[in-house]
Amino acid sequence: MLARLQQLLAFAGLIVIAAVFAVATPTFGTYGNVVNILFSTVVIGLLALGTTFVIVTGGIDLSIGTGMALCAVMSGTFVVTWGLPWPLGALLAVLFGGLIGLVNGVSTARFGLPPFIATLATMLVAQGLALVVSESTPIYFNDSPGYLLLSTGTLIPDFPNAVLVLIAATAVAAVLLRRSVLGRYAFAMGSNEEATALSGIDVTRWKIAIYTLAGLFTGLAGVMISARLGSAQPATGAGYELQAIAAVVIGGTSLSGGRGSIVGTVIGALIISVLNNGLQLLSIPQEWQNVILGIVILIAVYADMARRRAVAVH
Amino acid sequence: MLARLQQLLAFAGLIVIAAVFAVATPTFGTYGNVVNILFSTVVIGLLALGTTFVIVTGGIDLSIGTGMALCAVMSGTFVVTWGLPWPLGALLAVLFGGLIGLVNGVSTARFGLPPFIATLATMLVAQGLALVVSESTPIYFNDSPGYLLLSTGTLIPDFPNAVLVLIAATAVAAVLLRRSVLGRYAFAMGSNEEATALSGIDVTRWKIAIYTLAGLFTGLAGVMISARLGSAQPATGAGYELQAIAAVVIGGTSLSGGRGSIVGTVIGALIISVLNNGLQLLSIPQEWQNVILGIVILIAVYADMARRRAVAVH
Amino acid sequence: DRGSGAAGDGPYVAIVSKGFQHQFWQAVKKGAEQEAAGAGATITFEGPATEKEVEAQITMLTNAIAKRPDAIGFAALDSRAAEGLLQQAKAQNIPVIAFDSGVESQVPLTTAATDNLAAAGEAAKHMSELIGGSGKVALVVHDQTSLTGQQRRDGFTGWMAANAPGVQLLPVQYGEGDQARSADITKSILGANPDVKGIYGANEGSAIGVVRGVQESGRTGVTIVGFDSGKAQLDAIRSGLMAGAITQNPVGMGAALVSAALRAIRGETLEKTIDTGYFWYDNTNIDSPEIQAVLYQ
Amino acid sequence: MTLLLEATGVRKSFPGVRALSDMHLELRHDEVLALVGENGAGKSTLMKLLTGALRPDAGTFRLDGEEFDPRRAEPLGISIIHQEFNLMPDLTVAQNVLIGREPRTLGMFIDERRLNARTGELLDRLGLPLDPRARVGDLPVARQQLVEIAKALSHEARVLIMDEPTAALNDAEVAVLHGLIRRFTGPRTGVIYISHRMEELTRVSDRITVIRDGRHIGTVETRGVELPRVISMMVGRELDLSATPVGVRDDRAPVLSVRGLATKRLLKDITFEVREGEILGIAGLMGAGRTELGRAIAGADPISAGTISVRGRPVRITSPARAAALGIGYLSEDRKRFGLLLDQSVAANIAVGSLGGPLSRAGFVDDGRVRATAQRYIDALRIKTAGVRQEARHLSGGNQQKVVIARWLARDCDLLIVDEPTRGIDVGAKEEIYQLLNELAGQGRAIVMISSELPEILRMAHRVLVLSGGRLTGELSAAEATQERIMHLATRRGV
Ligand SMILES: Nc1ncnc2c1ncn2[C@@H]1O[C@H](COP(=O)(O)OP(=O)(O)OP(=O)(O)O)[C@@H](O)[C@H]1O
Ligand SMILES: Nc1ncnc2c1ncn2[C@@H]1O[C@H](COP(=O)(O)OP(=O)(O)OP(=O)(O)O)[C@@H](O)[C@H]1O
Ligand SMILES: O[C@H]1[C@H](O)[C@@H](O)CO[C@H]1O
Ligand SMILES: [Mg+2]
Ligand SMILES: [Mg+2]
Repeated sequence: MLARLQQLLAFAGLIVIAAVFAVATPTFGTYGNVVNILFSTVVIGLLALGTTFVIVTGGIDLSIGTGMALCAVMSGTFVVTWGLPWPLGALLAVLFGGLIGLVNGVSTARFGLPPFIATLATMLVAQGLALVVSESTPIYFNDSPGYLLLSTGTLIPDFPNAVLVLIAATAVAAVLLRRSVLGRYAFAMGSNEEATALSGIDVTRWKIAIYTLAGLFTGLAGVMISARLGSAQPATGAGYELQAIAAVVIGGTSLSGGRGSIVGTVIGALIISVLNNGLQLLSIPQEWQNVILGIVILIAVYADMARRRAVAVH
Repeated sequence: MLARLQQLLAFAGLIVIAAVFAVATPTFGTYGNVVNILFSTVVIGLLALGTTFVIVTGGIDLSIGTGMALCAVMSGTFVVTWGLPWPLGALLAVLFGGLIGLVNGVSTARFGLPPFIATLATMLVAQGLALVVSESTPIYFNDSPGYLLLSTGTLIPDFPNAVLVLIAATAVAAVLLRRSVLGRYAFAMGSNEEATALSGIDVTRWKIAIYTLAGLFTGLAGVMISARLGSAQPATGAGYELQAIAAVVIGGTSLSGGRGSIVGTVIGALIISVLNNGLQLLSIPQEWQNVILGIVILIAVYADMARRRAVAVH
Repeated sequence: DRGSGAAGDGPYVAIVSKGFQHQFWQAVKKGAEQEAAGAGATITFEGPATEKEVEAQITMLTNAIAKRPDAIGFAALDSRAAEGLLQQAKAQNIPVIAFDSGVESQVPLTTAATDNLAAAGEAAKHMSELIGGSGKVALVVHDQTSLTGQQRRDGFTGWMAANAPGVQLLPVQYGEGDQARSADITKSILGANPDVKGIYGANEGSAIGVVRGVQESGRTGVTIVGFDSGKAQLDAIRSGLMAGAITQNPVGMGAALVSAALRAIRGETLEKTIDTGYFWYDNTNIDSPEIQAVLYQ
Repeated sequence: MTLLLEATGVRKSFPGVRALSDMHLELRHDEVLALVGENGAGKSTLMKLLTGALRPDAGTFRLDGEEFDPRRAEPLGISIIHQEFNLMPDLTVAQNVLIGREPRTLGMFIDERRLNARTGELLDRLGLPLDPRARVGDLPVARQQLVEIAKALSHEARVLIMDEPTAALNDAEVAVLHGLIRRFTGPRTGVIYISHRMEELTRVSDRITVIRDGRHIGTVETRGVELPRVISMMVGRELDLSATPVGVRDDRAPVLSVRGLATKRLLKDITFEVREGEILGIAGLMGAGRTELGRAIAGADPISAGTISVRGRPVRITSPARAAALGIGYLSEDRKRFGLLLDQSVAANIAVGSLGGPLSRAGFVDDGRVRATAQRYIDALRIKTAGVRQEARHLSGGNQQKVVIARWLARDCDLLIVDEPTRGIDVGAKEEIYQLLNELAGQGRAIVMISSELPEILRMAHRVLVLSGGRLTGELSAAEATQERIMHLATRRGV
């Protein structure tokens, strides 16, 4: 009961921010705008979901941004260049993301490289390969309208499929992190990797599995962004990793591992996109938008910490 | 003696890379090109030096990139807009960097915010303020030729002052990290912050001091980049933080704190700029440059780890 | 309602540009503001932090439409990515004016832009003339994925291929329009090719970076041809370090954009494209009023 | 008759240290084998080799006469409680105890209800007072030790290895544990039991194996053995166990006065004084609030009421740094979490508390003096280390404890609060530490000694305070204090 209440309170920061915007501009609260906000959260949200698992183990994944771009390019290659049916192409692109994750997992878990280095290297390689594979040109999905509908189609009227995908991915991630053995071992490793290993858990294998899982989310993000933009943009992606990690950390997941939640990550991602949206709607001069964004993030996280401390004492 | 040898071996990765380039292209080894490499290391190098201290405490500083841009803009404001003598303006800009660091330190140490969040917020705020203060226009130092000589002048013939500044800053950083009480506390905090506090050390105060110190390096980097470009560019800076952190980590400093060295950081920064330079000299198509960069970093770090393990066993 | 930023009763034009990485955009903004002020209109002017953030720009466009402006100005980072949104704007009867970098879409009523292929060809022509029609020439371009990057590269290389058989082009290098990075690249080019005769920088950041790189390497006698303006580039031309550059007409582009938008709001029919023009300038004509009008600091 | 477990010809070296040379060990069926030896003798190393946590340089291992690979120890039924806990602090008790054996549904999902229920049953059966849902990181060391015990006993083990399971426990819990051990041993099983508390050996073990400097010195039947003989086998010399504190005069000035102190969680109305030259013992059961009192005085936790005066002057101690500035030092009971800088050198660990003072000049560290100071304590406390540069992580548990004690001895405090100071320390070194504490008291320093080992309190303290349920339930002078009286007060419900 109390724990329930606490969970709800975690929304508080987000709610306050949203309330302020709703008062400041009537557009903010409209159905259309709420959908816009959710829509703009999809890609960062997907990346943040996957990387939550990695961060819970105490690792980090810098490759998700450019990895996403590479997956988008691969999707373009499969669907446009090779002419595979788009559902197959999209699936292969997601699996390709898993492959990127597998490489990260092997470098970290098997060869013992620090995750920062291992995934930084992958980040650079993916950035280069995206350009190589695409020959530095965007790949357009014009002839696969079905593919584009993955993002902008509306299975539910007035509700873009991309948001449905994010919701489904969130549900899957939440169940995996909280309820599955994989999630449990992610927490265990993040908490004390040596102890986990000594408890008979094959940490190498599980860590590889976790990075691979994160990679699948990267792949899905690659599909969703290319479906949204109607093209695979080989040069984009850098910078997304920082935003995604920020969402995770704003959501209360600890970079030193062992603590975290999917709900938190989603709230973190929403805080960022609500702020971006609201400030743009208010036509705040752009240079001030970042200033406000920074300050509000600071306050929101501080308030959340204070709240948790208060809850802990009682 | 053995420890000495080991230190020297740490250069091995760098040496191997350099040797390969020297064989591949005669230009690489020329005096002029070596100076070019050093020169292009200055800004990232300065940022990496400062952030080594922060990382040794187990923290991270994302604000150094845009913070540097803000310091450059402040330098422009002091020297060009206010018309202060350029040495004073430059000094104030460095101190302004210290102020940015102080804010980070207070958010982290005093208010207990995770360093990632605290410095991410500062990163955003600095990015915005740089545009606000400069009114989104570069500030040109044309009327302060002395300022420009800070970077491109040659107190030693054929040896740009910027490189001298980097060397001096390296020496100061090395002495501070290895020999000063501040450096020792940085290691202690990074090892076990609670234990350090319980040993009677005022970790709040020392941590603030360390972030402030890192900020001074950011300020110096801001001065040096604006002196090089002849102008303060308000919109640059983002992305530098990742490169600087990468240099630190490639140099063997642990992101979880407690271990690190200035020599390592310098080697890390040099590995990156040697690779960039060499690949460009060889006219490797640019999309492949990142691919190679990523793979070489992976190998270099892996080899370094294997070497250390080998040394540890004997 | 259109959001509180759009104060006043005159028409409101929401402009989404490619960012603020280059001064170029400040000049466009200035032109747009001047034109709007004269007509009693309001504008907002936004853009992503770097010219690679296609998705961020699409989100900005989404939010701009949500503000229900009277017209939209749009410089696309990707020529097709915004099609859905443009259709949406059309459905809501919001006229769209493209500028700087056009889109492959029927929606925009017109496009106010430079003919970048031709402009780059003009740069190549001057380069070839300046180096006497033979020798090694290097290109430092802002990126390989944006339309302007590609056109300024291809316009340049295309002209050379067709007209200057004696000119040998080195592999194109990309510096993200970042001055320091472009400077480092330039120095590497000079190191690897001591006999390089000319270097072309394809936009503001690239061109200034090339100047810095040549300066720092201490090399003389390298012919530099640039693009756009900005104080550093103007200084380099005045001092003779840079042979000359192509300038677009950013202030005019901003003004043309707003004026087209206002005409569209009034229901007038617009010409399909508005060529905002480009000019070659060097230290012989840099101070002429015609050129001064299109340069920015 | 085949042995249950046998190790022969075991060798293991670490950089700069030979931890085991030609070691052997024999465990019979249905027996508790005590393994004793000085800190750094190689006990934990041997156990880690037996369970595959470390790989030997040489050696054969047999279970029921059959050679086995220790990396398969767990499935073969060899279960271990590590000296340095191997728990996941962010997980709950149940999640820790059953890790790797979670009840599942659909093959990959964890049935949390059954997980908690099963752990609850186990804890009830073992009589351990733990909540399956409690987060392990929130528990004090003693309870974490109980979690380790529960975890080890949850396996269907044949061989149970306990590496200092009682170091953090007091007599009542030790008794519970010994009961569990007796229940566990049977014709198919056996226990290896490591402890530095010599008096326990006679109570729980059947035989005692002594190791010194990585070698097997001898194995004796416990029945009828004289402890001093075992001790001299351990240390290789005679020990003087007679150090007792010199008397303290009542007219000395109070260093610390505490009046009506309370904390949010537990402590209520605590009032007492410590004088110059006095060693004040604080006794109580697990959770009585001794640690909480120490931490509150040291500024590590906030107080909710009451006043603290140092040398008669009321002070507000808001942080350990503030306490240190007032001359108060606090040695935590949890060396790993609150004491050690694991990846720093022994020298850095010893010096860290003194860098602000005598070991630096103008903000720069005087490394010559740092090394000299470290060496002094390495000698005085017989810290077994490859050198001052050795990383603390590579020391044996007892030697790590000595390092954190040395940090406070080097710092020179007016009032030193030591919380379980001899946890995991061998008999010989305990004497050295008692000696040093006595010397400090002799120099007029005040010492508060929190300990769960009553013999230690009885021997060292001039005066004993007893806590129960967060309240002071009594005060005894050295003359009045006996084991029975202290236990009586410790179990009294505070009013
Ligand atoms: N990983 C390691 N690296 C280097 N030396 C080590 C390592 N582990 C143990 N040692 C050394 O091996 C020796 C034996 O250590 P071990 O932990 O087995 O002692 P112990 O008998 O368990 O002592 P204690 O009673 O203090 O727990 C010590 O000198 C210790 O410093
Ligand atoms: N059941 C508990 N749950 C959470 N924290 C506890 C609990 N018991 C004690 N603590 C915390 O652990 C520390 C030690 O507790 P306390 O002072 O009560 O124990 P103690 O008397 O020193 O006995 P022992 O150390 O044997 O447990 C204190 O900081 C206290 O806040
Ligand atoms: O015309 C613009 C381009 O579109 C932009 O990408 C760079 O700056 C100017 O040259
Ligand atoms: Mg041991
Ligand atoms: Mg205690």
